[in-house]
Amino acid sequence: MQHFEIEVGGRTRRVAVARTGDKFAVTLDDRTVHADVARIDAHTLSLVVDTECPTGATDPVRAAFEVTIAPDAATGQLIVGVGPTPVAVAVNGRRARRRDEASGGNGPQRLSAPMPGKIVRVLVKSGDPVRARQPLVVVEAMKMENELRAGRDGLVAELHAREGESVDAGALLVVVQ
Amino acid sequence: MQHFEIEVGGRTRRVAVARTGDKFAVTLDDRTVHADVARIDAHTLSLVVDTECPTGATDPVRAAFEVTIAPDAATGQLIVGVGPTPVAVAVNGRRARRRDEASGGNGPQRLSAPMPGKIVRVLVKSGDPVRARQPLVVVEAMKMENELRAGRDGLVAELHAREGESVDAGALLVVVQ
Amino acid sequence: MKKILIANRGEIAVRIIRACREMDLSSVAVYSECDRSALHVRLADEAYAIGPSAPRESYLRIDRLVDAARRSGADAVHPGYGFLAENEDFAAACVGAGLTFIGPTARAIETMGSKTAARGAAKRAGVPVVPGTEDPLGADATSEEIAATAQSIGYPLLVKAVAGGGGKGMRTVVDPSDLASAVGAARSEAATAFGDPAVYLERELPRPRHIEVQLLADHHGAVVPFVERECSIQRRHQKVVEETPSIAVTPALRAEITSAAAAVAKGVGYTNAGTIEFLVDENGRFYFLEMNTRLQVEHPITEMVTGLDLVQWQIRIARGERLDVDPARALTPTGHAIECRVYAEDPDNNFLPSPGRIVALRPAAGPGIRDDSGATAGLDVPIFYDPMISKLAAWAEDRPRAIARMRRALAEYLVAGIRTTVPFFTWLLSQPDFSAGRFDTTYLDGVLKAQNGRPFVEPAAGVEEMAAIAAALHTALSPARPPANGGSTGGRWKTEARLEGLR
Amino acid sequence: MKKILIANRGEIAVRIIRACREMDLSSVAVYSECDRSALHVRLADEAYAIGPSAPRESYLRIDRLVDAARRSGADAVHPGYGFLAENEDFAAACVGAGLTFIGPTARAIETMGSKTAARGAAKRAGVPVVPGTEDPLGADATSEEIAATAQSIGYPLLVKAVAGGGGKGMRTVVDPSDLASAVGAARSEAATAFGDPAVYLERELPRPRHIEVQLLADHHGAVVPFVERECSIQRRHQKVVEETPSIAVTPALRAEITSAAAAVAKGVGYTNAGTIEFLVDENGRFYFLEMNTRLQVEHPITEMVTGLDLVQWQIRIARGERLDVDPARALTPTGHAIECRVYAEDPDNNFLPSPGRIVALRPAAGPGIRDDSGATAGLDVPIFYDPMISKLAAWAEDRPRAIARMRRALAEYLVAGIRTTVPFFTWLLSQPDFSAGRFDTTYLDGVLKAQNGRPFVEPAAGVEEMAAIAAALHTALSPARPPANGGSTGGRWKTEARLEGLR
Repeated sequence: MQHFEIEVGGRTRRVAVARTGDKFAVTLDDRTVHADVARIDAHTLSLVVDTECPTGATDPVRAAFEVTIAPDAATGQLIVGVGPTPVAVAVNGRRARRRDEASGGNGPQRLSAPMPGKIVRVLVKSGDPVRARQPLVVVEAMKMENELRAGRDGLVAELHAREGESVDAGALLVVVQ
Repeated sequence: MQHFEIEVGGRTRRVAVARTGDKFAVTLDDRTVHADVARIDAHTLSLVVDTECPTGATDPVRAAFEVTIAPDAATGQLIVGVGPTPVAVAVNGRRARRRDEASGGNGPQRLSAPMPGKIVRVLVKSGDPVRARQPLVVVEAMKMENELRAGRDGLVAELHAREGESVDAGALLVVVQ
Repeated sequence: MKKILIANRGEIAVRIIRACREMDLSSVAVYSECDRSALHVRLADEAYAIGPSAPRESYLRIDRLVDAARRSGADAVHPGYGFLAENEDFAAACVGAGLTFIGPTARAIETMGSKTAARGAAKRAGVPVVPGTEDPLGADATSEEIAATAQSIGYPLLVKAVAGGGGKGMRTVVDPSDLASAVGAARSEAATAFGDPAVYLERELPRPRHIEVQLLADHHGAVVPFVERECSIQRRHQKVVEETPSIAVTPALRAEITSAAAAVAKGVGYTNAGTIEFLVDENGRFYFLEMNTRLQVEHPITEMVTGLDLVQWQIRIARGERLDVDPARALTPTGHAIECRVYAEDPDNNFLPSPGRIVALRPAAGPGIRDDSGATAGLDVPIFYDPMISKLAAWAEDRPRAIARMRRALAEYLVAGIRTTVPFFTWLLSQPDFSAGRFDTTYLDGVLKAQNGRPFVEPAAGVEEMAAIAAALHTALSPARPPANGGSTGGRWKTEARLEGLR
Repeated sequence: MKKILIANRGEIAVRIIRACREMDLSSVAVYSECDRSALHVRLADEAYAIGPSAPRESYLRIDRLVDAARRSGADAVHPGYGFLAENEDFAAACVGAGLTFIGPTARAIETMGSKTAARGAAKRAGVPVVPGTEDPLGADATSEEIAATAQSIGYPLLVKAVAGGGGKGMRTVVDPSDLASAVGAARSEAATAFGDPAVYLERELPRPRHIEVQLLADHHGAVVPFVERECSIQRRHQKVVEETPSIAVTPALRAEITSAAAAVAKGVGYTNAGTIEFLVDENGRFYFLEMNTRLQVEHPITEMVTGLDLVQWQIRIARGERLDVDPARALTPTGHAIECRVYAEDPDNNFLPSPGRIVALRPAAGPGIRDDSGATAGLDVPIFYDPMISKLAAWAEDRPRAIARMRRALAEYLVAGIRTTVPFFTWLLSQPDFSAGRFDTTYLDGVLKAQNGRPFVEPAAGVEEMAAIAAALHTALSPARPPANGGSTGGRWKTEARLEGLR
């Protein structure tokens, strides 16, 4: 049996995986499902999962899922695509470092350029108070103007973006404190 | 520089490959072309090849090819797909052992079941004279009746196929001598 | 109706899942052992294992299919085509288990499943049938009696299994002296293939075209025939290319043949989707051949020229809806559509099946192309089933453009790891006789015979050179397989080449 | 015409290659450094490198494109859309080099490329334009003069770049006191983006729909307008979803607006393909907005409802053929088509571009689906260009079924390694306002604002659990990445699981 801590949707779940014949028993918190797994390619799994009826009155439904799994370079998380829905998942604490920074929480927010591009507008000055989701900088890249926004309320502590300047991916642009 | 003997279309060609900057100079017999290669995946290459005008009067044409390359389990050859055309290629003597046997030439032809199936008809008897391309045995597999034919003129030296029998892939059915 | 169990596999299961999803219905897949990773299992909402890979232990097991329907809570079953689609016991078992069978009634399947009974139904509807015996030959008929019957029909003739299909249990007799042995062979083949040795005799028309009429019929008396499909391109009685409309069908013939098809269906109280196959002789006279009491493989081309969704209509009819299709629309094709059945077969080796792993696959796409497939890269083509991997269909304004578009699609269809019939189609679609529509059901077997094993696509010299160059580069750049008489600068050279040369 | 150089990349280059192949014309691709492995390079007959990845060093280099045409012996150039498609200097350079430019004349591009000149052309053709200034604001006009002009037009108004496009150099002014700064900002943005600071003023219609009319025009005087497309679903003036026909256009309005479009084109002697964009107000009155003198991104939906191949017609017109299209057919849609532009963007992160490697890709397929794409698994989405990876189009008998089909297609569209707008479209197409057709060009920006960063598809609890289960299984079964607090039975267990559990 293997144990994992899996963070998804803001909650950390304990997941245990055990083999049972040619299937797997997966225990999520205190509920166990039986999963039949087929690997389609390095990034795709086909799951057929017995989903018990809560009352046990009927046979379990054998739900079929095709899932894709790929690391998100920006955050270190796994992006699990369940049908058309991408779900960010952190396995054993491989947490969203950059996304964390971008999305507030505690500590200063360090806003970096997500892609190489050109700073077309700087919408704040050093020391300005900002609100969560307020646009701070506009970067032109991939033919689009892209607004980078504050992840939290605070003050502009550092401002490294200058209009007209070209920046590389990862370049620090603004720190909100 | 690397040298290869490549058999294709019944001819053996000497091919030399050398790097020239970020391209490759490929010499086929006595003609050299310059190929720019990009690997798309394990089985797919994109080639852009300078094809010289024979008189040298004009610039070389830069012909683009997408090719697939996969081994043929039955023959040990490589099947190179150039557009929709599959071309069987043997590199450095990795020749068509089974296909060779099946397609005549010298020595006895050992005709084996190409896939698991059921013998539905045996059309010859031991000792029968047969002509090249004459149907010998009919195997039902994949919902179809498949005729296995003689690869050369000769006599039925051995007959291991019996009507109604199930056979595995590779089972020896007939030897033509 | 909320949840449909699909008693099939491969592309047709995928096709039905798509219809379910568009209609907001749940889909339940079933799978045999070797199909666990198949696309229909991945795309369905639920999936149930029903046994080992051999069809008779899984996809032909009525008990397991009905049980999977019960376990999943499905309220309807779609049989697809093949397997149990034309098995009246399966239809009856579904109904007996309280499930809606998305197809005709068990009784209609049974009636039209017997070729002689179906011929009788056609005759009663006033539709000409190919001259032949009305009833199966008596099991105890003497050779003399059979010979006399044959004489009254005329030679050449066909001995055909009453329960036949797919060209099995069929023999052509040209010389009366071969009659007795042909009847014996056909009987034994029919007994093996269908469990029923009964055969009958039918005149063999000299150079017929295979023209068929798709029908829909609801439970309220409406029967709608569709513009014809031409399926004359056949290899050993198996359809290989289909198109609609037929180049050989005039508006007058279309009116006649579609009315005839509707009359046969009405006469037997037919419901849901079905297809009536006709032979059309050189003078444009048509003869009822048989009825297929299910969805056809080639239904997409009819959908493309009429814009109607046949699978959705099957479901709507099964749940009691009225068939409110404008009959004129169903009979009036917009443009032209062609389908090529891409098989995992080696056309240059007598069309032997080519099972194995598909290591790369990029189907054709873009304007006017529809690819109905159950194959993806990484999947094995199993040895247990029909080796069709894709139905590639092209639509365009007219026939020449549809052919040009199909040739474009074939040229960009990329598949590696197995042989397919793509090169054969490339060849076929460039034949002047095909372009001109000069063909009948004997055409393809004739050209295959004339081809006598020569490759369909003889690689041009340039293509062979390119293959040699590609093989050399691939080998030079592959880490796992150093060439036997390798390079002078050794391993480091290759690594560099990989890092720099290959971007 | 025998060989066409395609001065573009991505899906539109692939689209044009397909047209060439269907017409038996050779195709020549060009590529920048990062596009060496791109699909258009792999599918073309020839391919020429034209420089570094930045567009101004490759796809915008007229000299290199003309040189590649010369080297390849091409006799025509197709510009696609974007890049140099609406650059009169490029059209002129092609003609100057003896190449056929597959598009309008340099003069037509120039005339209609100036928004004020184009507005003048519309007025002369008797077509209403949005109230606004006839000429660009004088470079030396005083604030008072500009304010007076603005007052005569009325607020709210738009300051727009004369050379504008893609929402750049555009400012909305609601309050007259913001006018002067908006003019300044628009001028400076226009100067940067287009090299031309000229701006003009136009009234902002309150809740307009964006309706556009595709046209074809030959060199013999024929101008054929097509049934309208509705492109009101826009994010920051960029089209996101297009459909045809428009739910808001009555037959009477269609007749009027398409006649108006044809009149504008005739007035300027327009040839080849072009599109006239209109705004339609709440009372069904329409106003000329601008003309795009090229093929549109969204041309496939027009092809789907009319069956005509616009790219092939562009080529045929360019080589002098007569436009023998039945005008009634071009105006009469068969069914309904919708296109979703699938972008490599993260809809849940303010639609930020999501470049990177596509590690898995299986586009939607099957009935009624057309996927025009330049993306394949293994390719990187480059940072240098428009991040569109696919144009997913769905056709069906009617609008509700087209929406249902598109939702089905989105559900089966599989892509990993990058974020895409697929989840956003899944959300959008399930909005009651979208289904009802209750939208205008302000709709999407409004709902995006209301969404305020909340994810478009909030995973249901069951989906999050399934993601957790899948991540655990994936990690347990991946050899390369043993979990930090791994299993008790060690490595062998995992190997077995791989061998036996994963079939």
